[in-house]
Amino acid sequence: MIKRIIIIITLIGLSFVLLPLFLNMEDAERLSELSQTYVTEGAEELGTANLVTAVVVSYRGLDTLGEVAVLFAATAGVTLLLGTKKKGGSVTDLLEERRGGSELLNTGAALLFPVLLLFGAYIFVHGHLTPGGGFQGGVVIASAFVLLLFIESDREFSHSVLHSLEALSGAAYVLIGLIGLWFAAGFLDPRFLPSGEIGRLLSAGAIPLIYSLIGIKVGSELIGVVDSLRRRS
Amino acid sequence: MVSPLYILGIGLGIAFLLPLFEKLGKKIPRIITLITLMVFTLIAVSWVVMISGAVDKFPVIFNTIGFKAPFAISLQVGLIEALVLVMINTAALLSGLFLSLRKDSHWEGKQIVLFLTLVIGVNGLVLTRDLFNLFVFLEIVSISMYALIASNDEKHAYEAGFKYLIAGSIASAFYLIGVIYLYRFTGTLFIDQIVAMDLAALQATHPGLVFAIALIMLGLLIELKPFPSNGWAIDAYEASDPAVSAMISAVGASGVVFAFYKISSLFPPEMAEIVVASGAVTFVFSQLVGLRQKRVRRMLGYSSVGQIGIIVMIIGLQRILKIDDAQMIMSSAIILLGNHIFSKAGLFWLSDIFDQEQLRRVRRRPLMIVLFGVFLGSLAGLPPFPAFWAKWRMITVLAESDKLFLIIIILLGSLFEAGYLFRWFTTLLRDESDPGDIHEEQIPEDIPVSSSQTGVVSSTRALAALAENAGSVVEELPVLSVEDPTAAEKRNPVVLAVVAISSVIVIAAGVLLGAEFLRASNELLLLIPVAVLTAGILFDLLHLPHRIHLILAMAGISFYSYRILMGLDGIYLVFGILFLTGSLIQMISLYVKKSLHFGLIPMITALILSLGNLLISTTRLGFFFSWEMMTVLSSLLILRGRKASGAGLRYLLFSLGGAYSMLIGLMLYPDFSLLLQGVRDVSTPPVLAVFLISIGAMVKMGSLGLHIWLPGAYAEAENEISSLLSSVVSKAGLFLLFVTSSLYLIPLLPSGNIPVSVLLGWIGAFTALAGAFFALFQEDIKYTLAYSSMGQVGYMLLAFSLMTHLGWVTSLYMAVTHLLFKALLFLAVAGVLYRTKTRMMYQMGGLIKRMPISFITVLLSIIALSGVPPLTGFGGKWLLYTALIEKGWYLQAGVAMFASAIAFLYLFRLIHVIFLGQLKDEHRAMKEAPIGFLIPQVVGMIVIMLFSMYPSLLIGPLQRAVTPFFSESIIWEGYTVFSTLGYWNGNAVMYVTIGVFIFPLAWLLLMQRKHTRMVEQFNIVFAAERPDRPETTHFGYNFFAHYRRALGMYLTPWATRWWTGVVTLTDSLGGTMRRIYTGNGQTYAFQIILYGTVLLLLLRGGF
Amino acid sequence: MITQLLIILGAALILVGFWGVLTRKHIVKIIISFSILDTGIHLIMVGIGYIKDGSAPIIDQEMPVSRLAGNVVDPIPSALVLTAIVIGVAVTALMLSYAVQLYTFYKTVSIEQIKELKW
Amino acid sequence: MKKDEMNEQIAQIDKAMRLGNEGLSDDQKAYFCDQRPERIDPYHGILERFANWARAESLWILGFGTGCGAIELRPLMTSRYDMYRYGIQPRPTPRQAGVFVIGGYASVKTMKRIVRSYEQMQGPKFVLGLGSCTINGGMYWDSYNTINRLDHYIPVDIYIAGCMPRPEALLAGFNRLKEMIKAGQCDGMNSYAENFDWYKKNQKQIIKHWNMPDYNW
Amino acid sequence: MMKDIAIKAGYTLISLFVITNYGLLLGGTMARVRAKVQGRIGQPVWQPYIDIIKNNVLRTGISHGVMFYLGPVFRLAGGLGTYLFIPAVYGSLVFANFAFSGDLLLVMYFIFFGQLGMALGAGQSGHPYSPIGVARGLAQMSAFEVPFALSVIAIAAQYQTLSVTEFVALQQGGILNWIVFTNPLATIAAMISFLGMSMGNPFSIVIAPQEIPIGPPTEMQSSFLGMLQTNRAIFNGAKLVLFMNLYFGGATSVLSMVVKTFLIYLYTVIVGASFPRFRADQSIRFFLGIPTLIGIAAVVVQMI
Repeated sequence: MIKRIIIIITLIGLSFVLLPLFLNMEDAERLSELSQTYVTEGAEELGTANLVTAVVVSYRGLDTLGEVAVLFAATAGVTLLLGTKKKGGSVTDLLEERRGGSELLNTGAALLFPVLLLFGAYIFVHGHLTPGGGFQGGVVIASAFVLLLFIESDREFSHSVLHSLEALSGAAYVLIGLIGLWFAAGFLDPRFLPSGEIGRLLSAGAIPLIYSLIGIKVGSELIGVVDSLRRRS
Repeated sequence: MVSPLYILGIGLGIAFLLPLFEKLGKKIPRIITLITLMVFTLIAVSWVVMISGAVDKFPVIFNTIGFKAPFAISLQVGLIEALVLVMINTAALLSGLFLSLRKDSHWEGKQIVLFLTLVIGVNGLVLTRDLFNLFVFLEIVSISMYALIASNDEKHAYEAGFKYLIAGSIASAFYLIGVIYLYRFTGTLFIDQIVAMDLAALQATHPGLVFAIALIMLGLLIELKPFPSNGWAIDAYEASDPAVSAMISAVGASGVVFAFYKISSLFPPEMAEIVVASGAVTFVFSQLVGLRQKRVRRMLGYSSVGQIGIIVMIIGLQRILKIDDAQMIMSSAIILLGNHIFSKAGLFWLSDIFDQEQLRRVRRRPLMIVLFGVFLGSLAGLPPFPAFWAKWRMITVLAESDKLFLIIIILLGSLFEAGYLFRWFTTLLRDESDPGDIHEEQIPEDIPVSSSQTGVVSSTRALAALAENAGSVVEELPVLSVEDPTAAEKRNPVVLAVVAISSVIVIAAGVLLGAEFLRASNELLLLIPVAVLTAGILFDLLHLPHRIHLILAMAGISFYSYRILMGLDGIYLVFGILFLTGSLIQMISLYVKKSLHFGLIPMITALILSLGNLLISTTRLGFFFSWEMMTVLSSLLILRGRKASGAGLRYLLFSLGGAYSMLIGLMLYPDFSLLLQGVRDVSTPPVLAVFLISIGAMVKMGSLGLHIWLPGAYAEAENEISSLLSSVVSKAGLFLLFVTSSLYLIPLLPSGNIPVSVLLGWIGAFTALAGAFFALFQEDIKYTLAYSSMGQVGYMLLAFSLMTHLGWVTSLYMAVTHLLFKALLFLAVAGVLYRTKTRMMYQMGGLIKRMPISFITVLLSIIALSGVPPLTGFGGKWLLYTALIEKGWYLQAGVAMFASAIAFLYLFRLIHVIFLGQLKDEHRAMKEAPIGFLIPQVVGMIVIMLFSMYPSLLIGPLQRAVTPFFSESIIWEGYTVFSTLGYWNGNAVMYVTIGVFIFPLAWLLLMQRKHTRMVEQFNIVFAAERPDRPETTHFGYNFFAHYRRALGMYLTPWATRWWTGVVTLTDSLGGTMRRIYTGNGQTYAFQIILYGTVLLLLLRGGF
Repeated sequence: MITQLLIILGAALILVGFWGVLTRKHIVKIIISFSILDTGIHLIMVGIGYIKDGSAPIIDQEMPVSRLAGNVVDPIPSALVLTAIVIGVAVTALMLSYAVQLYTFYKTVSIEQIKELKW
Repeated sequence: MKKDEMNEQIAQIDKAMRLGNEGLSDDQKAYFCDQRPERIDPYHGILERFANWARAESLWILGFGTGCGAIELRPLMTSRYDMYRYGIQPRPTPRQAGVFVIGGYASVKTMKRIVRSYEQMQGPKFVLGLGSCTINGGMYWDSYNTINRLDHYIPVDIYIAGCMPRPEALLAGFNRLKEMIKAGQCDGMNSYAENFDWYKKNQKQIIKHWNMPDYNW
Repeated sequence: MMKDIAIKAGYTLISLFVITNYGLLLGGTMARVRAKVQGRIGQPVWQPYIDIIKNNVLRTGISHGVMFYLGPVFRLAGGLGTYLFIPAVYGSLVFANFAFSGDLLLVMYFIFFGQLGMALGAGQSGHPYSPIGVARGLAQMSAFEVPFALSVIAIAAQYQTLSVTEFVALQQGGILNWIVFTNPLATIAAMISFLGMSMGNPFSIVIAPQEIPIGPPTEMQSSFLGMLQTNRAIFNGAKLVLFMNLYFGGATSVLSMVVKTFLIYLYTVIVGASFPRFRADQSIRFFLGIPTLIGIAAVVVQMI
């Protein structure tokens, strides 16, 4: 009980100290200088309709590369943690037996699976035009596979395919970055491809390409994560 | 110039592709990763080379995408980034090599991937200039670390990893909140742009600004494991694979440190102060807690945390200090960081090799010892390693800005750290027979002694808890009593080579830095001991024959002495002869040893050269460097003794404590360099400085209260080393006193005219008395001699503190003569021990017939030492009492006389119990000591006789050496020396003595020419019985039992108890402190949040 | 107004997250608390990016390039939050894996019983 | 060659001069001097007479009470008898004593001590047999544990008969001893050396456990 | 030059001859005095001469080794040296001895010379009682040195000299100039330690005749013992002369020397005859107690 009181006091103290951050935060009237520039010149410079994508993939492209790396490292970590040759033994024997999916689920999933795949692909291909992008698309694709797992929990995914997809798409992403460095203004510069007309699918230089690669990579990584967790449980 | 983007781009590309490479072959990823790391290193090196060619063109900003900085994320490469990256990538490369080369290496698959992402992340942390990008890289680093911890598939690793995750998540939450608000307030994420803004003005419009910065700071600070919210990190160090711990500690932490440095330019001053406080607290308390730690990896964890703490402190400081100072101190931070990276990694690796080979001791593994020594020494900040120079610079800067408290904090923490690190070292070095502590007084079974009679003055009894703990440091490692043959199979020299590279880097960096630091004052010569040591160790590793090595060393020292002594005069020349010639003669005795004694000659040589360097150093740095070198080398030499682990550790700690105390004193009194050059009365020093400097000197001299290291160190070291230490090295303290002499004239109390020297004088007098008393009751001959040295040095201190011409002449005279007698005694005793194989005096006896020359040596030296005319020792006593009475120090004179009477007692006991009395059966076939021992003895005896006959030979030059400081107080008329009180004619005394000796001798020869029968040892009247055994007939044990009965109760080892108390207190403080590390991840989380809250509250200035 | 609302909401979620982290014993609940905490932070980020009466910074018929300035929300926080979310997912995945492993070794999900390493 | 022969001869003589010390085990032999006692010629003429006078005027008694008669020695030190005025005084160690007063009967047990102490005194040394027991065993003549004739074991210079003799008799005995010394009649030391084997044989008959050297230097 | 040396040698011999005979006779006389105290007649005054002669003319002797042999030599050399470094009679060329070689400190430390040699000789005898005696003697010595040293320091401070000759010179001109009157505290301290120095009762544990038969010289006999006895006379004389010089105005003639030293010695004999014996630890504690305090008081008086 005392512990809780101390915790409460501490949290109150923390929020008290941080009150200047939380209170009196009115809506900003205008953009910051930086975003102002992005907003006013981003479309022109990069040819993306979705300015967030412009920021994500190009202006702050290094963040995104890092983000991909984070996810990649996390996937590697999950695989390392939940890999096959472990001392601790399985959790499965500690849990009650699992049942298979119900009829409703099975049918629904089978129906949804291709739709979801398509939808995911759509999202990342159109990342520069509409809300969404590589990550979102990748997640949708991964969720399609999760659905499959709901139906059949013992389903095996081909690891070599997953790994190859992940590795090749990642490497291709980096390669594109380097091409930007060599043939355009800088690392990850998508403008080595023509920027095209705003609003078209094939526009914004290499951004759609990058987002597609990210989508594939994220998708396969998330599938890998989910698969690893499933294998252990 | 290679773009840093290649590091990130290519690195990540390869990381992504590694799983594919693995399909080509198991080893391929390893090779590719190693090549990648090597490329990273080379790139970083190329930057350093380029930048150092054109410093003003840097730092260079590299943009991504092709937009200028605020619009796109940019990377910056400057000298500091390049240097840090060289260090980090080199360490990573070595780590990779270690991981792939070690026995049963399982370095494959995801581990390699995560290793690579970790390195890339750290590179990114160092390079990026964008706050949010920093966050991304921080997460890459963290996630890689979280996962790597788990690569050690043990339950504890998972536990630790999870706690690490919790802590890291909270930290990143703080950071993220901070970043977004900072963006809100400033409109940008580009650090340089924010720095360029007028933050104070911004603060006025946005009161939350400071908290946004604080949250960012906090996020990174928590990643840097501040005390006390760092239990999770220490768990991780302990539980993960040592090679991973090495990576986390060396590479991971370094990246975060650099990131912290980067954002530190945002800190307002009050925040910087909080950071300083946090770093200082972390440094001291981590080391304090480490003291109690017995599990090696955890101990290294505490050390890591502490090391990072001090760097954090510096980062805070550089925001507070003036710009020049800030740069200075930042350079020391970089040095410390590098030092930490390589040594800590090295230690973690070594601990892994230990596990692999199932080792417990390294006594027979020279290379291991060297590696351990290098890493521990560099962590502890001993010279010549980089950390020494860094700390020096830091302390200089702090002293200039009057931050005494921080200096004390730093030194205290360093002392703690040296304490536990070297406790580990001594435990590793310990011989199988070594009980850890100095061994207890032995009670013979055939002599009944009631328990009340023993142990009263046994200073070995209550000895420090430190040494006690030393026994258990490595108990948790696999036990392997003696290094068995199978252990040899487990050896893996390739891995050691990797570790060795790390140590070479550390040494090279240290030497280069030393050269850099010393070049300014033109004192490059001071680095000679380091060079000699390195070369010597190499010779030893290559098995150069002992005697050749010895001859080389002696030739080198002779040459050096010749060069040095030519340039000295006055007191310096006296000490020069004392240090160099005295040691050189004693080195002859090393000739007796036949086989290689690893490290012996290099260390002795370097020690002697360091002593010599004390004389020629002209600056504080040079002096302190040589002083520390001397300290370290002598403690390493002591550690060579078979049972010296406890003693060596105690010596090291006391010496370091003394040296640090002296250092603070020197810092408080910047005119020191002038003092060294003989200029007096420069300015009035603070009393504190005077005390601290004198404590430094008195520790070395083993003055009363600070002496408890002394008996063990002198006794447990090898014999030749005991001799060198007590006769030569202890005089270094005296030298320090002499060169700082003018300090001791200032008043003891602010009001009043009693100078500090009076206090020193009393300490000296009582040291003399206590030394004599302690020596009186020892059974162990080396303890007797050790305490005797303590007492004799006490006389010198007393004489020095007189601050008169005669006093100084006395002090120097005693220093020279004590060198002679004590060296002779130790050497003769060394010969005896060499033959008898025991140190207990009562186990010897009757050796006069077996070792007549040694007997004569001992006889001469004890006559001289006790001050009996006609030998030269009387001169010392005569000078001393005359000087004391002239000055009016009557009571001190009384104490000194009492001490000298007691000295007579133990000296008689020494000679009697060893050489007279009953010869033991086992010594019946014994021979005289080896010739190597005898030659220096004979030389010494001749010198003693010469000085006895012609005291002016010695007193004259000393008088001239002292004359520049005081007006003459003694005059010579022929052979007679006159003081204002009395006179002494050594020459006449000698002749009269010879005369009165010859007369009865002739008479006896005449009367006894008839039937005098030489009889054997049992032909004694024994109450009409016959003696049974020599052991029961020899009166040697508890020789002065009645004295003990009369005065034993006053001989309680107060000093020992006091220091034991101090150690126990410190220890239990550490023990209490570490209770906060409950092991519960949730508690750790709470600690972090509480810590953050408290810091924020502090920043806000309370509620 | 909306910013303030989002921030208050985010701060509340952060506190809830901290509360959960500090008081829940169940490891998975702690992980969920972290997710809540993250969500709170993300909310704040989004809130800070809000511009009065702004809409999404996407160019389409209603929002031609010329109208963009002043009428769209700040794209930077959106970009950042995107990254932050992904990182949060990564950390959560890792945490869950740890939870699984801890359970196999310690046979418990209570964080109070996983404290063999201490002092 | 010659030198070798000479050395050999010397070695032989040396060996002859050495005692067997059979009572000692081999490892103990080195503890003790194994030289045989030798006859030492007195000075000549006036020198010897002066020496004898000095010896007689400075009689130092070994204060070792071997038997019940020793009780009669104590009164001599008191004011009543005051032996000091005759130059007689007790010494605590045989090394410094010149006169050995055998205080009554010598038992088998004390015999060993008597022999040892006697041999450790420096010559010329004198033995004073106190009481009848030293002459013929006295009232203990047929005891299993006493010896009857002291001078079979060590040379005795003078006997004082009586059981016990009074202190006055002792003083008289001392005075008689003085006269004898002055006259050069007391040379027990040399006779012991000359008849060493005989004395030793007798002693060893009594002392069965002979755990000391044959001559206690 | 040679002539000077020859004259000096002659003077030395005379001086030694006088002190030896005086010492022996003093010993004999004091034995008589002691006997009188006990109601006896006592030994003849010349008995010491006879004893020494007898010991020297003994026919046999044994030696335990070189140090045993040299021990008595050291002892006697110590006695002779101590005496020779003290001016026995003030103003007398013959009895000035070798006082020019050193001052009081030399004398104080030269005392150790003989003691050390004797201790070594005794040690080599291999007899356990010898070192026991030595240990006691040394312990007692170290204890009585303290009040004596303090006393010497006090008078040195008072007169600002350490030269014995100077001390005597400064005490000339009337009995009230004697240090015993000018500095009674120092004198008391010194005279108490003199009791220890002369090793009579109550400080005679060193030679406890039955417990450890006579202590250090247990094994000494024949000429060795003779030499020790000679030394005892000379050394005694030397100490007496020293104390006389330091505290009782010295002597201007042989006669006054005889009278003064006789009285000083008489004092120790009377004390010795009246007290039983201290154990070693008791005497250590005794000397480090009251006498030391008196000595400190004497010094402190000089300091203020």
